[in-house]
Amino acid sequence: SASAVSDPGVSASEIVLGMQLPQTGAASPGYNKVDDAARAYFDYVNSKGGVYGRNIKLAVKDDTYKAGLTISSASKLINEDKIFAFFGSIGTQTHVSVIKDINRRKIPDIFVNSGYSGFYTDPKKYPTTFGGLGTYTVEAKILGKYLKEKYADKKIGVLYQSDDFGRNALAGFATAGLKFEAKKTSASFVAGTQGSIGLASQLSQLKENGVEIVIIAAVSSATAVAYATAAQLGYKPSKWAVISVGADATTFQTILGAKGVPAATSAAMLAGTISASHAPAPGEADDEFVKAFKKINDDFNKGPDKRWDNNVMQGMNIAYLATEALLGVGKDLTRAKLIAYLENNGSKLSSAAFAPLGYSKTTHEAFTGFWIGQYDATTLLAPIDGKRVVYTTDSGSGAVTVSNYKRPAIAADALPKVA
Amino acid sequence: MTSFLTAFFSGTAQGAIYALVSLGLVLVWRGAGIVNFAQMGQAMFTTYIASQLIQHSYSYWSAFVIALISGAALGALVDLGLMRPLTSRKNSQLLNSQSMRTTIPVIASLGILGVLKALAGIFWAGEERGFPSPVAPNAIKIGSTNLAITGFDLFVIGVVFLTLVLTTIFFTKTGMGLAMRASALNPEVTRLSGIKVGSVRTLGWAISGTASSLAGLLVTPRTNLSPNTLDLLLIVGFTAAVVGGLTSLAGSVLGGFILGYVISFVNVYSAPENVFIAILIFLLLALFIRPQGILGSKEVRRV
Amino acid sequence: MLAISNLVTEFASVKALNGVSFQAKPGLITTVIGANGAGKSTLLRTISGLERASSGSIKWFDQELTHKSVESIVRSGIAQVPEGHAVISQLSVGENIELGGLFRKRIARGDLAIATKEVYELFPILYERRNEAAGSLSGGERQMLAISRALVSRPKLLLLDEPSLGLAPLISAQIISIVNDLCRATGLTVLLVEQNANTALAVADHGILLALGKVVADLPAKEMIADSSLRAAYLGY
Amino acid sequence: MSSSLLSISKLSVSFGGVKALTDVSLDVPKNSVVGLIGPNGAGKTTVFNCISGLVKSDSGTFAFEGVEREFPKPHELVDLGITRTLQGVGLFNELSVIQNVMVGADKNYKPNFMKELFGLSGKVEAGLKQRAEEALAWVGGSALIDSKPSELSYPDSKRVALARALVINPKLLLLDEPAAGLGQDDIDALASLIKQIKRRCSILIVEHHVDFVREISDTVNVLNFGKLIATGHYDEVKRDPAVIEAYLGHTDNPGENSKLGA
Amino acid sequence: MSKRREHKIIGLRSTLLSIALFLFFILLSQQFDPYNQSQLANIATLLIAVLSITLLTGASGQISLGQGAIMAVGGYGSALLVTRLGFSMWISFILAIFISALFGLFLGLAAARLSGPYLAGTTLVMALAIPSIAVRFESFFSGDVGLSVDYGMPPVWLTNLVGEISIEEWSLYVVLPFTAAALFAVLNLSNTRTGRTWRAVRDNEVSAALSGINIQRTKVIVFVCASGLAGLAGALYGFRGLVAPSVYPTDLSLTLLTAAVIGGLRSIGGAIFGTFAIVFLPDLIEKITKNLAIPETIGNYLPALTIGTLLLLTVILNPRGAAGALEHIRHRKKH
Ligand SMILES: Nc1ncnc2c1ncn2[C@@H]1O[C@H](COP(=O)(O)OP(=O)(O)OP(=O)(O)O)[C@@H](O)[C@H]1O
Ligand SMILES: Nc1ncnc2c1ncn2[C@@H]1O[C@H](COP(=O)(O)OP(=O)(O)OP(=O)(O)O)[C@@H](O)[C@H]1O
Ligand SMILES: [Mg+2]
Ligand SMILES: [Mg+2]
Repeated sequence: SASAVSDPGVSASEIVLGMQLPQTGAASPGYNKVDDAARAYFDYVNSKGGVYGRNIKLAVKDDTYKAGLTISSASKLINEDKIFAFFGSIGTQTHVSVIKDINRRKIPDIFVNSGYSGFYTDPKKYPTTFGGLGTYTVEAKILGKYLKEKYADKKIGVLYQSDDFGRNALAGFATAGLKFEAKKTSASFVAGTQGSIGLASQLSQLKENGVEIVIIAAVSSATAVAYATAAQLGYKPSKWAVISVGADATTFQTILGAKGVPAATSAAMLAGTISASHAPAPGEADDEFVKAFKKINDDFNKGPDKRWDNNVMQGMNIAYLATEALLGVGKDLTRAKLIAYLENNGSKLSSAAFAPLGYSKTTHEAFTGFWIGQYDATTLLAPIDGKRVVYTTDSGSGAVTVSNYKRPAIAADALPKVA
Repeated sequence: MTSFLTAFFSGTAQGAIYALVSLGLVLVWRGAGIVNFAQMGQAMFTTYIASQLIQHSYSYWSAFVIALISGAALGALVDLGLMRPLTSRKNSQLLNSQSMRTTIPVIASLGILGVLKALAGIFWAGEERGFPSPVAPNAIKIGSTNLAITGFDLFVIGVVFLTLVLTTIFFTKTGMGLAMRASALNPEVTRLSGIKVGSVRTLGWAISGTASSLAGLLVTPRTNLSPNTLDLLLIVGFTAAVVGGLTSLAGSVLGGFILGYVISFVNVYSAPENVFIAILIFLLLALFIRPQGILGSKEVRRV
Repeated sequence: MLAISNLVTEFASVKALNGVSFQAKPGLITTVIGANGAGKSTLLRTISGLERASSGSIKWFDQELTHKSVESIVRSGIAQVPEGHAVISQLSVGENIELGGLFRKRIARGDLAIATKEVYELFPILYERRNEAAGSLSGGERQMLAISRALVSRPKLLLLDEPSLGLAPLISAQIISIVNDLCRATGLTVLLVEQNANTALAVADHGILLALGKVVADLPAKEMIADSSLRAAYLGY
Repeated sequence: MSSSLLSISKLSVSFGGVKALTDVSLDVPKNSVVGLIGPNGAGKTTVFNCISGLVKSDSGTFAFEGVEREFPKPHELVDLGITRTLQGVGLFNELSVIQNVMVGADKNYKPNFMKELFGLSGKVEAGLKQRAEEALAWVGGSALIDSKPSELSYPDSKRVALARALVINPKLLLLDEPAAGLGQDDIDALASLIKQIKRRCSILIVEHHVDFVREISDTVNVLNFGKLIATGHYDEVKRDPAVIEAYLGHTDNPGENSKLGA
Repeated sequence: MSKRREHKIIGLRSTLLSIALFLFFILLSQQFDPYNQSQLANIATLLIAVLSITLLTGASGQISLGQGAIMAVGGYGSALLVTRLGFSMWISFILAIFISALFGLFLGLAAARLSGPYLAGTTLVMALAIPSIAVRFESFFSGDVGLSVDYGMPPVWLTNLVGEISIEEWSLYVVLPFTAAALFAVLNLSNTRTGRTWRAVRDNEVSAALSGINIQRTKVIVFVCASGLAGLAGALYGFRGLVAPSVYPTDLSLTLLTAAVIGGLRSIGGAIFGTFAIVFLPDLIEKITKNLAIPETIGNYLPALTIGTLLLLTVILNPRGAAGALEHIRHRKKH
């Protein structure tokens, strides 16, 4: 159609995507690797001829996790970088400041790196926004149900970081039927990056109240500090469970390593911890997606720190999905077509994830399933009892069921294929 | 163990850290007449230096000492590069009123903070780091119960009191201490007393730089290290200094522990979300009841 | 001997000292008089290094002072009582006095104690108030403190800038006579700036009359007292 | 009593252990110049500080124009019609001379924030400026209008401070050591100015230049160790043995013969 | 100079200057792409907040490291009025002035007793504490997610009048009248008795009191005025898209102060210059880093580094900022 030529960000040779994330500042550690990973994958795609001859270019803006800047830099991406779509933006607090404007301008806002379900469950409100993470609610429901059943006789508590991420997760656990009594079985704290005001006293409280199973809903660096602090206080819960965002083993070990904890000890500390994931663990060296992505990361990542971890994997995976979607729309790429494509065919897109995207006309949630694993002695998150069971549910009140989704294999050239 | 004891012990442990920070602030205030908002920036920067050394397999203690020395150097640098030109005659003529003369250094120290953070970001901020503690941070036990306080915390408390005693003796009992206070208060009269005001003030900055660096080294084991980690600490430390009395070293330590308890009790009996509001309310209350701080002395101003 | 030649000190646009030359003999009181703004304070401040001379030289015996730092000038035995109650208000009275002798602490601890005792005898009120903040003193008491601070350093050259400012007649007479005694007894050299020419000339051996940054008369004090035309021309009475 | 403008009685002040004033009573009649003298630390400035609310009195009464009231707060002084100059100079460094005096003149107009907000206060400004110019002219400072305080000579800045105090036509002027640091000719000029001012308002003055005090004051009060030891005309007081002992000293004191040439 | 100035035209002069500012922004915006138009709108918004610092710190000598928090008060005030009570955006902006001024009254009552570092620290704590209230009372203030508000679309009459305009341009048109009005008010206040009184208090409190100025009350009034301005700025700033804690972080307060200092704390022209500098400098640096192919890991920190360095250079070389330097040069020429 005529509008095809006029959409910004697409030319004969290029598709420009824009990403907003904290590259510097308090919230940046870890997340600042996602853009480099995604770019590495796009560069790989470009090296293979791009998408219908168009190279994918990723314009990145640092908003330091401050919404004031997010608003300005969104305008810059739109008006100066002339992006075709927003891609993989990170941060609930920041994204909320621009989501309305992006949608009003009908710009696709795809694979947002936030598990906040409010962005996705009402497509009428945000028609162009599509998730890139399983929602915190979905994960918490799945993990919560598992823990509730497995440890029915134990006192379960949660330690959550006092921000939107932590509180969302807490709400998810509540939906799953886990009941946390403030100060008895639940404790909030300010995340590690901001100085752990209160972490020690919160953990002591859990300890005093006899909490045996502790769920942590915090970023990885804070998780590491929480483990260390608990050890110092002589608090040894019989089980730790960590929500996926905070369960990156590499970060965990690096932080503790720098604190003088030998790798063997930190591995032992992590061992037995339960966590959930929608994708294979970065440590699953035999997984075909992990293998392929890792190689691309080694060859194409130009970031300062391309150490292979959850963040890198997530960046690669959404870049893979984006490439797939762009291929799916076809040569005649427009914003409207991309959105329509994602809504109609999104659930058929495949990636490293063991669960499909939940995209439909009624919801734009991303991965609807998680598998439960437990860290082994080598810091690998392995399926419990050796068999990967993927559970699925929604961000609402739907039940948690076992998924029968079978992940399609990756092509030999590690490029997505569309029918 | 009751919640009260938890709050008490973890308050003591946290308080020691705040005391250290606030002691550093008071040191510069008395030694140079400036509230140094860049202090935790200096601490962060030197802790990165230590961390870097440890990564390059230096021993903890050698990194520790080098960090303290670089803290001193950084403090001296701040004085030579910034505060000295700032208080130069030309500038003090431009800043005709007392309020401006106290305001501009505050702003300058914020500038330093910004620059240090940016530099640390450029050099090191790929990721957040952990930082080791010099003493095994294992909980103190009474019988078989663990208290909410570790051996490391006791170490920090020891360091705080040692620093307090040493600095108090230095300031009140030694000639150099007197010279330093005098230099901060009235450079001209001090110079006319034959004292090398410039070097004395630089020394003051170096000492406080060392104290800041010490604070950084002792705070980060409980959290992580990133360019922004210590921002909050400065604010708490400042509140502690004001509550205790900006002019009193002992007051600053007292203030630090009080703040530790305030924060810890709010945490235990209320919620972390309320901590900042509690700090603000507490600060305002303290200023209303005793504007010069608990141990601070009121300045006599005569006309 | 203090020998000043062709001294020029400039501020942004004014030459506060415009080629000042004179000599002050050791063991004598030389007084510098002149109207407000004549450059008297600037002269003393330039000698003690607080202001930078743009040209000319200041020699104390064979020692060139011109481009030395304030501290080293003070340490070579030159003390100044600056204009207007210069004390450190937040320090105690005792500390202010201690400060004055601090640089001698290592070399002459015993003498310092004696000197301190002497100034307390001179101004008993300061002894009474030694533990209180200097800022709580009255105007005149602060001036006494400023003078004490200079005296404990046992200077060889004392630069007094309007020491009688704000002092009651009795005290100001007392101070002048103390200074006089010190000169006679210890060979102290004094450069005394006074607003009140007659008071100053009455005790001084020698007088320097300054106007617009220049020396307009350099006479023995007695002759200057006698010369009423000079006074009429430069001091207005 | 009816002719008394300001009357202080039984004023006592102490700072910690120091008894700065004990039962000091003081009277300033209308259209007169009253001197307050005494040795250093006698409590003169403290009397001023009490009257102007900078120091809290322990006890004592304050009556102005026959009306007894509490000691005023500093900013209420002007409302009563009392202004004060400081022992230092105390000008507003970053305001020009005319603006300095305009600040002093403020009380002549009721503030109207809204008018100022909307830029409609031109008339008030013009009025303030005119008054300020008049006051400056009076003290002989018309040439200084656009200068900054830092550019002024010491006598000139004292002049401006005086203009700032005079601009509201006060009933009582408190002068703290106005002659300190001035040369003889400036002291003379000040003396004649004070004689002029006296026609419009009363003056309470603290000064160590005893000749100056003698020349201008109708009565003097002598303070010593916080107590009033003598009151009366200068020439009577100066013969009082207590005053001689405490303040003036015997015979040829330097202060007495400061005008050798005259 | 002051002799020549007719006092009757205080209002006229500030009216002309405000109109000039208005036209300057409009003309400039015509040269710009939508992004830079939104940056201009940003400048117009932040300028109001910087002017509040010019009043507070420049004129009255009180330092605030928490102007951003007061902006938050204005922002939340107006956003709540609009989202909860259905007020019109325009009225909510006006009311934001009063809400934050009221807040400034309370703040001022506490702050009037403080000075120098005490005030700086207390306002800094405030900068941290105020936004956390939003999280504390989540049900009312909507927590981290905040309140979504915006300028809406340009009204039809306007598009009929000037043709199709971008959302960015519309935001500039919304903000600009308020900026001009703020400038008008600030000019009026600083050139008349109120401003003089403030500066007198700043220069010498004792003398000011003896001139009949009630120091405490004056300081409170300054806080009220400055807070009103900051609150207005905060409301306008919030309507760019969101009112939430992360829109008004502690950094915002420091950025505003930086702008005021770089331009010159004492000068209104300086405030304008400083605001332009802090808004456009990062863009300029980004362009340079791109052209020089400086890696992102360094480039990302360069704006902060440059602005910090600029701040330091300003206070070292001329603590009166750009405006002070200009004055200095002019002064030299005269001599
Ligand atoms: N820091 C300064 N900056 C600019 N000009 C100055 C400075 N200090 C002094 N001056 C000028 O230098 C000249 C001489 O001043 P100085 O203080 O030496 O005079 P003085 O004789 O001591 O006067 P006084 O009797 O009032 O103390 C005056 O014109 C004065 O304005
Ligand atoms: N705030 C204060 N704290 C302690 N002592 C004080 C205070 N103010 C004044 N004094 C003491 O009270 C006494 C009277 O002081 P005051 O300033 O009134 O003296 P004065 O008569 O003005 O002397 P001078 O002529 O030297 O100015 C002095 O001994 C002084 O030290
Ligand atoms: Mg002089
Ligand atoms: Mg006095």
